[in-house]
Amino acid sequence: MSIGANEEFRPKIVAFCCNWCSYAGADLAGSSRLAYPADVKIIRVPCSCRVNPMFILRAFERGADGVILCGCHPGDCHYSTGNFYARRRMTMLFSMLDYIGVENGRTRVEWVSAAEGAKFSATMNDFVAKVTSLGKNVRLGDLRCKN
Amino acid sequence: MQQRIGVFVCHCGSNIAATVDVKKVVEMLALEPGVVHAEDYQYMCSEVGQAKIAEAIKEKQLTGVVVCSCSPRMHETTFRKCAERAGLNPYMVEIANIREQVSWIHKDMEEATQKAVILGRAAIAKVSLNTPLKAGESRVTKRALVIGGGIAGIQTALDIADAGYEVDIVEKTPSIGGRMSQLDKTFPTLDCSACILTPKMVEASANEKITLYTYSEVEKVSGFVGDFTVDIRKKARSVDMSKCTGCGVCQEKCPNKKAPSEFNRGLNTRSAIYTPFAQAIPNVPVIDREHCTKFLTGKCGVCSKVCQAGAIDYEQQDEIITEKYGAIVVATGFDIIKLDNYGEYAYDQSPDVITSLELERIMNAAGPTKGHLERMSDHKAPKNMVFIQCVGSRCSDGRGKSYCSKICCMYTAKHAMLIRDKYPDVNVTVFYIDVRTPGKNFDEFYRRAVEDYHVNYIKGQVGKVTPEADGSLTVHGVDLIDNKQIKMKADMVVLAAAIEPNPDIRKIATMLTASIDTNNFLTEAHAKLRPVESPTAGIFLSGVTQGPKDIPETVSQAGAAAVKAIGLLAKDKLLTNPCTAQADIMACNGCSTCANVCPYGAISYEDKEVRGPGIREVRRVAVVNSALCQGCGACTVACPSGAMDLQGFSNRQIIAEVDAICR
Amino acid sequence: MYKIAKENLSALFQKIAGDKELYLPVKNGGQTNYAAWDETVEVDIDTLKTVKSAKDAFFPQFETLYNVKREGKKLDLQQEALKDKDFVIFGMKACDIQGVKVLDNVFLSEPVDTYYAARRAHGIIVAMACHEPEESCFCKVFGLDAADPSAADVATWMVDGELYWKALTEKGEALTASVKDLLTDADEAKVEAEKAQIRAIVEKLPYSNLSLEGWGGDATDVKFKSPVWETLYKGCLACGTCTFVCPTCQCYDIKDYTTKDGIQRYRCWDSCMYSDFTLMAGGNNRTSQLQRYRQRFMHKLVYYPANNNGMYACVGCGRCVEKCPSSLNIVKVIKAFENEGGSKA
Amino acid sequence: MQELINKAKELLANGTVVRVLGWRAGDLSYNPEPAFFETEEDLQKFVYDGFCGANLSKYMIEASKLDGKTLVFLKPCDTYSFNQLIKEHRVDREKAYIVGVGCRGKLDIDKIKEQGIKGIESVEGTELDGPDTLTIKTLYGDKTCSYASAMLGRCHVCKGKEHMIADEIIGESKDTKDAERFDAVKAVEAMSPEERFNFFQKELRKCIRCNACRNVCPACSCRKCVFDSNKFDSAQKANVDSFEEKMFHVIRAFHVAGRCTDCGECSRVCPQGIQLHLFNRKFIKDINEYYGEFQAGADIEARGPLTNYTFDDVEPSIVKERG
Amino acid sequence: MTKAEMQAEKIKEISGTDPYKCMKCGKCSASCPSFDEMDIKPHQFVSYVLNEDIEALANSKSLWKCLSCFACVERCPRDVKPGKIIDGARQLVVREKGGDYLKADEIPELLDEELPQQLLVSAFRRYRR
Repeated sequence: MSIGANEEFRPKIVAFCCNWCSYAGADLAGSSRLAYPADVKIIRVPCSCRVNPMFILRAFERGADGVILCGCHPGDCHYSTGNFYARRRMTMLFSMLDYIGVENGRTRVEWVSAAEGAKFSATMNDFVAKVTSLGKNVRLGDLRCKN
Repeated sequence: MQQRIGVFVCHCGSNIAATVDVKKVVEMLALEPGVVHAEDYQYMCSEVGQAKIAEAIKEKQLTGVVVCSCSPRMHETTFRKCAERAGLNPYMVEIANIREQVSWIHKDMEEATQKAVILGRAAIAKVSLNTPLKAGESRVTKRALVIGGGIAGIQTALDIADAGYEVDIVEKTPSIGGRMSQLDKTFPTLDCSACILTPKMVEASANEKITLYTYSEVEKVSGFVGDFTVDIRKKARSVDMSKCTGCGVCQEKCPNKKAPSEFNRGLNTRSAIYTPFAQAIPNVPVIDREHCTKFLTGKCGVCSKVCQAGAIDYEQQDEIITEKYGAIVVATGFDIIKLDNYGEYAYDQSPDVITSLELERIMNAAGPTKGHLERMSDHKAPKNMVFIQCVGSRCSDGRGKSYCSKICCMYTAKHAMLIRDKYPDVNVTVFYIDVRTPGKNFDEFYRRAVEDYHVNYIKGQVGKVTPEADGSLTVHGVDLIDNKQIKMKADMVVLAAAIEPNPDIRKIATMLTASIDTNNFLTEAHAKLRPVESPTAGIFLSGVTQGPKDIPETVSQAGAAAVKAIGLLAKDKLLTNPCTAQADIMACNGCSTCANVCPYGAISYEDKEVRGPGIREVRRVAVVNSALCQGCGACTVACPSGAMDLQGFSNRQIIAEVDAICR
Repeated sequence: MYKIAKENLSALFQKIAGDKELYLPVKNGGQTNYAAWDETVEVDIDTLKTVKSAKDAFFPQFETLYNVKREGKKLDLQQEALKDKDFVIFGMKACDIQGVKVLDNVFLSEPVDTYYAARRAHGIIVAMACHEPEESCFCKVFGLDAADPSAADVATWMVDGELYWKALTEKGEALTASVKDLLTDADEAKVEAEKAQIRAIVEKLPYSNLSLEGWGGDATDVKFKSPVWETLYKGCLACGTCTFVCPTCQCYDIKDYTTKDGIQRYRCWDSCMYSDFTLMAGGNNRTSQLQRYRQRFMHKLVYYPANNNGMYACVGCGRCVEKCPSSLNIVKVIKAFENEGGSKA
Repeated sequence: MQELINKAKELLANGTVVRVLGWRAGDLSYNPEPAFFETEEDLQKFVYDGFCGANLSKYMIEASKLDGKTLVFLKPCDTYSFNQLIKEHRVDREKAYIVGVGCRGKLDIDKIKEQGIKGIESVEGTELDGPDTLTIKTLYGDKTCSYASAMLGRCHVCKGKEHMIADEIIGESKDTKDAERFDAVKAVEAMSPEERFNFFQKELRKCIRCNACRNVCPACSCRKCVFDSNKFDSAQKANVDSFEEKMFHVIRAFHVAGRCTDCGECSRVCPQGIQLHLFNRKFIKDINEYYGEFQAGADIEARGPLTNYTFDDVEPSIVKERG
Repeated sequence: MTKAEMQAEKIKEISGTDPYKCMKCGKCSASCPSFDEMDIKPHQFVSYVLNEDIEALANSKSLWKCLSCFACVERCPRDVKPGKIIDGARQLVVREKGGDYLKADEIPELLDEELPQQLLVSAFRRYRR
């Protein structure tokens, strides 16, 4: 299935959401009918600490234009400490991607609790706008996935 | 083997179907590799809908099911059970959330339909890599261990025993009772501590479900929730507990009475054979071998000679008892901090500068002064007393503790009031930073001290205390309200020293793999929602071991910990979460990185024989205890070689979802 | 014989590149490697040895074999087109050309590797003599003449700021004809002097007298079983540097890459130093680094000559001598067996 | 050097160790190789000079599996790696007798060749107590260069002359630091994103995926690297697309982040001269800035920065904020 | 940034302290030997910096009454160190006044070996005019 005749750039966004807070936050955004662009596709993971940098690079390899990771607020992790590790890992990874010249607006971490449907929606709207303004991701993808 | 996947798209009435072209989704997903069946229905979660799934599973021999419907948080369990009833492993079901994430937030039908297809593809990609998982079972030993025999431990043990379960208390000192037994009166009601504690101690000792191991310590813990094995070291008491009648003659006759009394905080001495206090339980003395003449020189043996029951046994050895438990409650309590870092208060220089806990002993009728308020230096009655608050609490300079010790404001008000009541001619001054009294009847209590007893509360700190040649003390303080410096004479100074967790807790936490914070308080599984559980399954927290608490709070938390333990012991078996981490021993480096990030202590290392093409060696590899693992996945990312993977959310499954979404 | 001034070379390259692809040594980030020519590249024909050999021109490090596209449940196979356009590779040394001969024996014998054969058919080799041979060179040991790269289509010499040019084959003549207006006639005296000078240096190179006695196709048993390997391999880190810089290593792996809507089947160089080299479902046939290390040198010095009329699969380029992170290399292997005493035990 | 040989002989003779891990003299004056010696006779070929740059710590992983103790010679910077390997249970302290050897900076033959020196027949003055100037005999005449100008890049940001672990120390060491460790990283950071992208694109394009950086790295000691396994569908043998170079080097740097001691072996061995330390040092710099100074391998007990946290850690948005 | 803000920042920078950490316990004032002679009391230094009223601090008597005994620095439970703050304020004044320091070669003459170094440094700041 191909996207209609719409020529304007629509980014591909992968959102990793932890099961306990952020995925529930996304559900709340849904049940509250708080819209955000369809460009965002959510992958459910048990905890933000489950997200391997390999997954994020994989998403970019396969043509994602932005990747966002959402987890419980620090201190509220269902598993106590998971998001603390995730925070350090992502800080390091994002810093490195920025360093090799990948636009830092293409990566983001946001803490969204189960009660923050509005924040989830606002975050996604903002992130999509940011990535859209950056345009197509040409610096970190594999040409073979683009044919 | 290629999966045979069935796709079921739910209309959810018009909730989904109004914005998503459900037929189109079915048509598109039917083209995906591995999909052998695709259909839609009004309400997949209804009985009819579930019957459709069950029927397809049987007729088309489905090996995987994708339901495109509402959030998995809503009906994942429903569809998993449905699959299980139809003979498919419940973990072969994946949900594509096309309601909360699609129909409810998008308006454009084409766009929504397209996103629904993509989410469906991701679920199909994931389910293609799913493997049947089975929840494990583990046995529950119906016995609890309580570490610490203070009021927290006693209350927890009583509550657990009351529910009909065996419970053992391990107490390091010769008697249960803990910190509370040292207190004179308790706020805010001013009833006598011993009067309310002693009955609880007696009850604990009399309860046939409760076994007391006093003068004992936990030596080793292995196992996991429901099935802990614990070694308890019963230190040699040198007195045969079965023979001793508790008559007390030995203590009276003991010629060596020079040992500092722990119970009286070193304010006086005790005999080498002793019970810490008169109401001790068990009422069986121990010989302090470090002070006993018999043990030091080999000559004496007076106690043995005077003991009618022949209970004295100089040959007694430490004994290791191994016992199995289903649940462990930690109630190791607190001590006050050492004041070495606070030279300015002259605690080490003057015997008349004391801690509040020492004041408790001085005020107590069974204490070193028989309850008379007097200076420890010259036994004269004081005329002026100064209390200094926050000594070592709320300090972020590294000398003390950064937290508020919580109980000091109230006990200082209590002390001030009791002194003014009994000795109205004594002037009492309290230097405070803030007075914190959030509790039932707490502020009223504090105000009574000011309004009825005219205790002089000064907002400001004391900079230093100088012992004078005449035996008095000069207190250099400040009154921040009047903005003036205060230099006053005092006969006694009482320091509200910060409390800190029992120093043994580090060792104990390590044995239990219970996490501990930078202040050595045990960490809760969740600060708000699971305050009496450790993140390590089967470990519960009672009393100050979790954070500063007064007695009523301690008792309520002790009860709560007991209820959590009872809830665990009431089960015969524990179903374990099958979505746990697994180590591939072929790729494991044995480097311990994963264990360092595991919040549950679920990863251990074993020397295992590893066999593979060209490999046959014994090496250190990670082993996950699936009864402990909660499936967060922290280890999977910490592992550089990818040897650690998470069942149900495996690396390849997540990557397949990423690929499908980015396609 | 013709010649062209060094400063006119870019005109020459431009001319060649006008109707053919041109590959030549290019400096990038401080390292010189063969790359396609265009106006922007920094040509570097002074550096004696490129990091990688010229092997890529005929047997690239990776190449697509075919694509499979999926549409619904249908699959469509698309063969990758073979090389069908002439290209020039400029600046190859005698050793590199000998390397291509080694590859020829592998890829052009039945069954012919069509991808390789197409490149070979369309490739025109313009060789350069080695102006200043270095201490790691030992091509003389394999009977090569660094001063006279005669196995090329065109041979060239750089003498006193002028490139001397001599066509050796029909292909070479054709190429010469196409650039003739840039060349001027020259006599061979200076080239002969250059050759003599190069040969004199070669005589002085530390490895030039390396003896291959005891090696060759008949040595399998003796060499394979020798205990020398047991100490020799220990410094080896099992990286693939030696294989990837080597002009004769020809092992490859075939892999699939999952594209957006199908797979791309490609082949890429493999290294016998790698633990997953020739990994099969049932495991590996060489499970220790000792075995893998031995394999590489046995292949170069024993197995290959056994199957190719005594031709060694080493050309003495010395790249492994320079690049091995542990300073292990084929020379040390040969010498270790020399020291072993009787090579024909 | 003789002192080292004597020590090795003594320890072999008295049975303290059964083998010696050191460097064997090469057939050129600049290519000694890491080697094991088991007899006094073997030790005739033992060498220790300026070209003995190889960090022997990694070889101790295999040596730890063998029976008996191994005498290993470690330079001050190698001892950090050894400590880190102890921490990760990859080497057995009990199986090692560590002699800390002196170091005055190690030499890089490419640094000499970069000065236009070709056809090298011998390099003199490389020994530990040698002069400040190297004398190089070549086929094209004799040359000289200063010792410092021929040093490996890593030696210019020397971590110091202290051995972190050793049973005994033989020989004087010298702190050869004459440049700031993070200057190169800062220079890249100062570029615009486009410049950074182009810079790394150019550097990484040189990568031939020989895995020398990985295989020499004491931190990259996985039994099965993710890039050799299919655990993440990530097995690669060639950089078919420029993405794969980035993937490999970013992930490799990430996997050793907080564990990399900055020993500089990766940059030393890269046949294409890629400045690989720019990756690892970037992480070290970030870690120091965000989580406090940390030197991997300095303290066995210290918790690694990526297996640790504080409540108040910086947020990943710091990357954007710092601009 | 206004001048007051800059001055406040400068003091924070010179003193290396964070006035926000103060919990207003007053232990500094309780410890201060010059308390009675000061118009602005040590515990108030913090709020003057927080309120960016550096003018008042700079013109206060306290500036020159502080003995730099550092009792408050030693005892402050929150690491706020009023003594360092006032020292910072003093330096600010000194730097603004410009020059007029002792010459380096005059110093050895004046040195008493028994003198604590800290006092010496503080004394330089106080007595040069």
